Amino acid sequence: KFAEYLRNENMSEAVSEAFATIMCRQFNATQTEVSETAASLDGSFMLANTYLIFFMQAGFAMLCAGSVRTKNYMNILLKNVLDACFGAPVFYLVGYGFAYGAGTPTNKFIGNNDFALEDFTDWNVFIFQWAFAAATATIVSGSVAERCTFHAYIAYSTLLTGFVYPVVVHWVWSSEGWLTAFAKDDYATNKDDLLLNSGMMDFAGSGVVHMTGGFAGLMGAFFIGPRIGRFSPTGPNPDFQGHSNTLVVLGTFVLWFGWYGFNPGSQLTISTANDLTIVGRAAVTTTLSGACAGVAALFIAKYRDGIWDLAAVCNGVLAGLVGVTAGCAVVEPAAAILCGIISAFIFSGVCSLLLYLKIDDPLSAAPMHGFCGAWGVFFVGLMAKQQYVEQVYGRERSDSTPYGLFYGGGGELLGCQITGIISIIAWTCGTIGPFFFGMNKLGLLRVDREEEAMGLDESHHGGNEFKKDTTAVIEMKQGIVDVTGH
Amino acid sequence: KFAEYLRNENMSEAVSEAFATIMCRQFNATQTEVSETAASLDGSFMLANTYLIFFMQAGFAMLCAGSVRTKNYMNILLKNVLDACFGAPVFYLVGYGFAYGAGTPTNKFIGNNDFALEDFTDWNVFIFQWAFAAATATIVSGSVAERCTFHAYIAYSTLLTGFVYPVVVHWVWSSEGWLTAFAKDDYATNKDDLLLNSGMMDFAGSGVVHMTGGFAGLMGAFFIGPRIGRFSPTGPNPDFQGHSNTLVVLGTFVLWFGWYGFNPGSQLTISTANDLTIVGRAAVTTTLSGACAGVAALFIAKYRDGIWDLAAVCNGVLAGLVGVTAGCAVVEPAAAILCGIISAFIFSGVCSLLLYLKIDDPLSAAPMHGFCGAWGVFFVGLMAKQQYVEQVYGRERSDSTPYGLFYGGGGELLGCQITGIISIIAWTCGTIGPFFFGMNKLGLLRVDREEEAMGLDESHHGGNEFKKDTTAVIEMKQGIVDVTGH
Amino acid sequence: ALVAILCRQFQVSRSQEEDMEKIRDSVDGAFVLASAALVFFMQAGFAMLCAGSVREKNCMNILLKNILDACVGAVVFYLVGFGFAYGTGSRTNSFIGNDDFWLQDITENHSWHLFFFQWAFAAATATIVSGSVAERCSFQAYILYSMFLTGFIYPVIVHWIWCGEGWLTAFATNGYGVDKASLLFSSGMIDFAGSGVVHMTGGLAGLMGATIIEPRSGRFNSDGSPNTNFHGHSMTLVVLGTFVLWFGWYGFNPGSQLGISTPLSLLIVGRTAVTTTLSGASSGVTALLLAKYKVGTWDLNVVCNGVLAGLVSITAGCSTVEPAAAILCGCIGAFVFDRACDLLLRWHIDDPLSAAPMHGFCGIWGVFFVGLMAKKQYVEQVYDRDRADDTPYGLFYGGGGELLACQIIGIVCIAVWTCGLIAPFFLSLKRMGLLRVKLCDESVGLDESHHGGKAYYQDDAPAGAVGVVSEVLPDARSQDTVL
Repeated sequence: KFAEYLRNENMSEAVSEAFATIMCRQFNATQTEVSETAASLDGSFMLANTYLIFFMQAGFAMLCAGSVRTKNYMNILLKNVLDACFGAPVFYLVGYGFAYGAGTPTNKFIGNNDFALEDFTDWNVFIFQWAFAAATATIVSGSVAERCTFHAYIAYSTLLTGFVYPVVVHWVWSSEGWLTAFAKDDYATNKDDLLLNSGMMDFAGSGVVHMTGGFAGLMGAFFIGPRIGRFSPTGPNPDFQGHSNTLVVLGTFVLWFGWYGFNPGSQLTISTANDLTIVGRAAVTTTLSGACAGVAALFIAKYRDGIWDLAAVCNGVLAGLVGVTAGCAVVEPAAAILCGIISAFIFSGVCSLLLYLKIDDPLSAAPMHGFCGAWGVFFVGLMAKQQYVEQVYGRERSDSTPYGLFYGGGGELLGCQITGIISIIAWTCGTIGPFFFGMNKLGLLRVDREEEAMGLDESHHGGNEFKKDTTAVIEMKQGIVDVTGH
Repeated sequence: KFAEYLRNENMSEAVSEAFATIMCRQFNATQTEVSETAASLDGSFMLANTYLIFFMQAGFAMLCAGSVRTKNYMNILLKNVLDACFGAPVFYLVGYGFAYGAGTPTNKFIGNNDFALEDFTDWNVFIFQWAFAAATATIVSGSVAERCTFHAYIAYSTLLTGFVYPVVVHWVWSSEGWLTAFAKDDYATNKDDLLLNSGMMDFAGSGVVHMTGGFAGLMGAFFIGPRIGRFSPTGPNPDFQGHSNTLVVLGTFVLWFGWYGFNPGSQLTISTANDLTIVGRAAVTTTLSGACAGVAALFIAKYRDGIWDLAAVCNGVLAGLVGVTAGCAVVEPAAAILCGIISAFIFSGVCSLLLYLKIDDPLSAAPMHGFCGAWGVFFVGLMAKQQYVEQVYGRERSDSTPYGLFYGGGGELLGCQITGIISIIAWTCGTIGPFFFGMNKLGLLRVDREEEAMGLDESHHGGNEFKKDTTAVIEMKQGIVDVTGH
Repeated sequence: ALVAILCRQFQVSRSQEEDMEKIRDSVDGAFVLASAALVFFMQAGFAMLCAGSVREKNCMNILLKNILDACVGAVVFYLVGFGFAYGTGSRTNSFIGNDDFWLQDITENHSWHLFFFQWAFAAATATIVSGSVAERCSFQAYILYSMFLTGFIYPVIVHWIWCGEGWLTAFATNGYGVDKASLLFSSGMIDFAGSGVVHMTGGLAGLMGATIIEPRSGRFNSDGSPNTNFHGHSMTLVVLGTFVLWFGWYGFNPGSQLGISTPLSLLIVGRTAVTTTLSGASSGVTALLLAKYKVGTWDLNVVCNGVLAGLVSITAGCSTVEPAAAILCGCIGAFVFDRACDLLLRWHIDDPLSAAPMHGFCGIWGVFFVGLMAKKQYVEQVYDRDRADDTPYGLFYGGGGELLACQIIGIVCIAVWTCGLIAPFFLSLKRMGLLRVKLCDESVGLDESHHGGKAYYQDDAPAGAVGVVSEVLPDARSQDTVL
């Protein structure tokens, strides 16, 4: 460019050439340095978020352990640990390839490359995506807790992480997918490739992660049947409470903490001013939605049951966080508050509905992740703000991008969101449903009645976990030590 | 070199003009990118610290749960969850505006703009400040634990997060505040605006956060009165121990972890070499102060009670961390060690004093946060190192900046620190004190005697949290299950 | 005019580059600080793991030791440890550092954050030992060995391997081409994040401790078979500890690159995170299947230990092996852990936390594994040998035996140094009667005898009110007894 300019100005050929070379070298050096640093910053950001998302496994584990009865919680803890363990090799071998692999030719439905990370160097991206996949698998364990066999667990976990979830990811988050909102090159040139010129907007995965996990859990809970004695003829048996609210609270806080990797981290980059704004906004909306859902749940429970219910608040917080996950980057703070409050109502309503239908979901994973996830995706269609959509999905130079219905953005986005919701439900239920149905028919899905009554820890995991000090027991028998501490 | 080239070529004025324009455009573009990258780095740093500080909520929750008796800890857990939940909308609506809003004209006493984040895009800053506000509110719950009504809790939590705390923040951390050490433009030009040419230095909030929370807790504990049976005529009743030391340790570690966001993160930026030094130093001094306070507390307890006391060490660590919070960026490592050791003594002494005065503070929040916080602020007046003060508060080019008394920096800084301590105590006690007094007079502050004796979990939260397996209990009673698990 | 403009602009351009350099330093610094905080958080993981794995009557004791590892470690490492590890005085020393005590000169080189990072590692090393001597070690002995380990034994090993001056190091200070003759076998020992430096040191010190202090009373029956009543008191805490440790390992392993601001270091950091994950995960799965095959149960505790064994194993090689090799490393790590545990039981060495098998033996395996499977390209990237075509790498890839030899020498030297110092130390404590608590204190439990109480208190709340981790079943029984 310089060379041409200088040539026009009648500088001698050689001088202008040399001059341009020097100039360019100088600029390129600075430029390289700038872009390398920016890339490193982005990579560092993505990895930090990966770790936070991974830590959500600890949160899920504590939440699950606290929410099941004492006799089964080694079982659920083991499943939580293994979701991360099985998930890693499975996602490495096939999952990532199905999700993001872009072979030649590419495929709108499923990825077809990068299996076992061959010739692959985007390590950050892989590990980030694995953390999401592990989170999805974990959601299901809650729904079938206290009665699912270990074989069935291994099978569905592998199926979900290796196939069902990656396909949904490919649809929505890979720029090759048929539902995606990410235009391959540029919105203006590629917008016809997007569904209704818009595509489904699911920023951090209310649909992709939570609905997939939640509805898979719903299928599981439906086909496996309720726990023995859960529903008496007079209604649900109230004795099926979790054994430790402390663990529930710890799990909730750890999950909330991890959500700051999940939601703001889904922007993937932070090195431009635009990125930074989006990331910061996502953190704010995430906070406000979760917090307000917690408050709403507190008052719902107070109104309904007359008590200040701790477990309800924890579930409410999580429902609000699930709800805002799809829209965290494209809604205003006030809208996030609204989103959270309605999430709490949806969660509470669907829980009652499942009890009424006698579907036994010990962790309420289906209402929380499935239905609040669907609400979150739907909500984006209503309240996505034009300016924010343009920022997040790179549509600054287009004045025709669809956005939220309430802001007058037309129904295209809402149409995409609804299509997305239906497709994800259909796909998840259509693959995992028959699987659970078949396992059940084959008698592989559920443990024996005696084993279930005894507790899975005793029957499957070599004894109840809480081993005693032998001496302490003897002392207690002798009444020497007053165990109440008085 | 270039100059020679060009001179040789005898370029015309116009050409050189055009040429310069191109050059400038190019340079400016690079410059923008450089500063954007720096801004993103700072933003990413701030967000990561926000998450760590938020995670302190989990630490507080575990610490509180472990430190109260079994019959009340659903109650305290619920309050901890709600501190984050209520805090978010309240701080969003008014708190942030009172703290940092700079309207026209600005106000030295209270912020007057940015309510509900109108026309606001510094999302990172808001979420960072919210995490601090939530931490402040949480401190109080410990002091009034096991006997405060839920209504009173909601009221004081809202008052503290929405008004009392933000005003203190405005005084000390907003550059408009009357106590601030941050000169608006430049120290040299604006130093007369600062109190005693110095202003109060409270880097991460020993005063702003911890004293405010701690003294609010002291007021609460004073007006609400001790728990039933806490003080017998012969002295404090030793049966009021927390129910789980494991949770106390977990809480301590989580808090310590979170403190690495709290203290080093308060530098807000990291993108310059100066920032990086300050942040690194803050991490080191924080570590050393907390660690030495823990060791000191170990030996204090060993000397006093003859046992190696776990809870004392945990409290000692936290006291040391509170103590160094104000000075972490401006003191040397050796001074930090001193600060920590003295914090442990102060904590231990004030605890005994409160017991003597029959003020019942179950979590020792007042000694830890209130008094060690005050010590921390005071300590800066003694031991702030000149070079570090210049680095942290942007006073490199001034040789007249006040610093620590022991280094010969004059009494101005110490004067500011003492003014700050007195003002914060007066403000906090003067607003929260009458509030608690009034609530108490109205009978709204404390639960009924029967409810308290029964435990709040039973009376307010629908039953003790640790639900039993009904079946397991029955089986055990029948001797079917060998409790040793064999 | 043009000349002036140009000159000014070039100054701007240069200052842009300088700015960029500073921003890079800051990116690296922020990365190291975040990693260090994660590594510190591993203390919480260790604490929960230890607490869950000991019996309830000793819970407070082990928790206290875990906290003090961080506290005492900070003081000792500040005063002398960091100096022994990284201090380079006017005459450097290839055996031990000799400068930078109590951070006296640290202000000049902006390396506060490096001290912070190294302290977190030192604290982790000390913590490993507490597990091996748990439930019977006296508190005085604990404080003494903790200081000795953090202040001297560990820093010296760090100096050997991680300081550019050390005799075992793989880091050429002035470029590989210039310095390679000064490296052992032109290679040096590759221990990226410390399978050897941190884990072997801690694990073998623990092994010495467990051997010398002798088993807990009643641990082995009169016929020599292990007593099965010595289980930990809470699996929930074990799982929590495992997850927190795994989380912290993402600071430990990728963080050991100490920088992320160049494309190369970003690549290395990302790869390290992937191999760490795959090794830990596949080791967990292997351990699950191994226990199912051996005992017939799906054993939760074994899976947790398996995950940790896999993470320890990959720590040395995480940046220089391929993902597939990491899976292999983890699978074998689970076997190594299992065999070592059996062996210790057969020898009647009582290691309550299995710290020696996990950190000591899997650490050895990890260091050895690098000698086999370090990939040439990755070694060049990580150890800055891009311009050398003769750098030694893993034996299986045809890289010659030099690297493997260095690894083996490293293993032997670390083992000899650690055992040779800590064993006499423990022996003399034992001779003086300071090492172990009295038998009566031990059977009552250390919490009651040394720490003035119990870990968990119940009150007169309705039946079933117990701590989060306290036993539900016996509690109900106890209520019966009381009532």
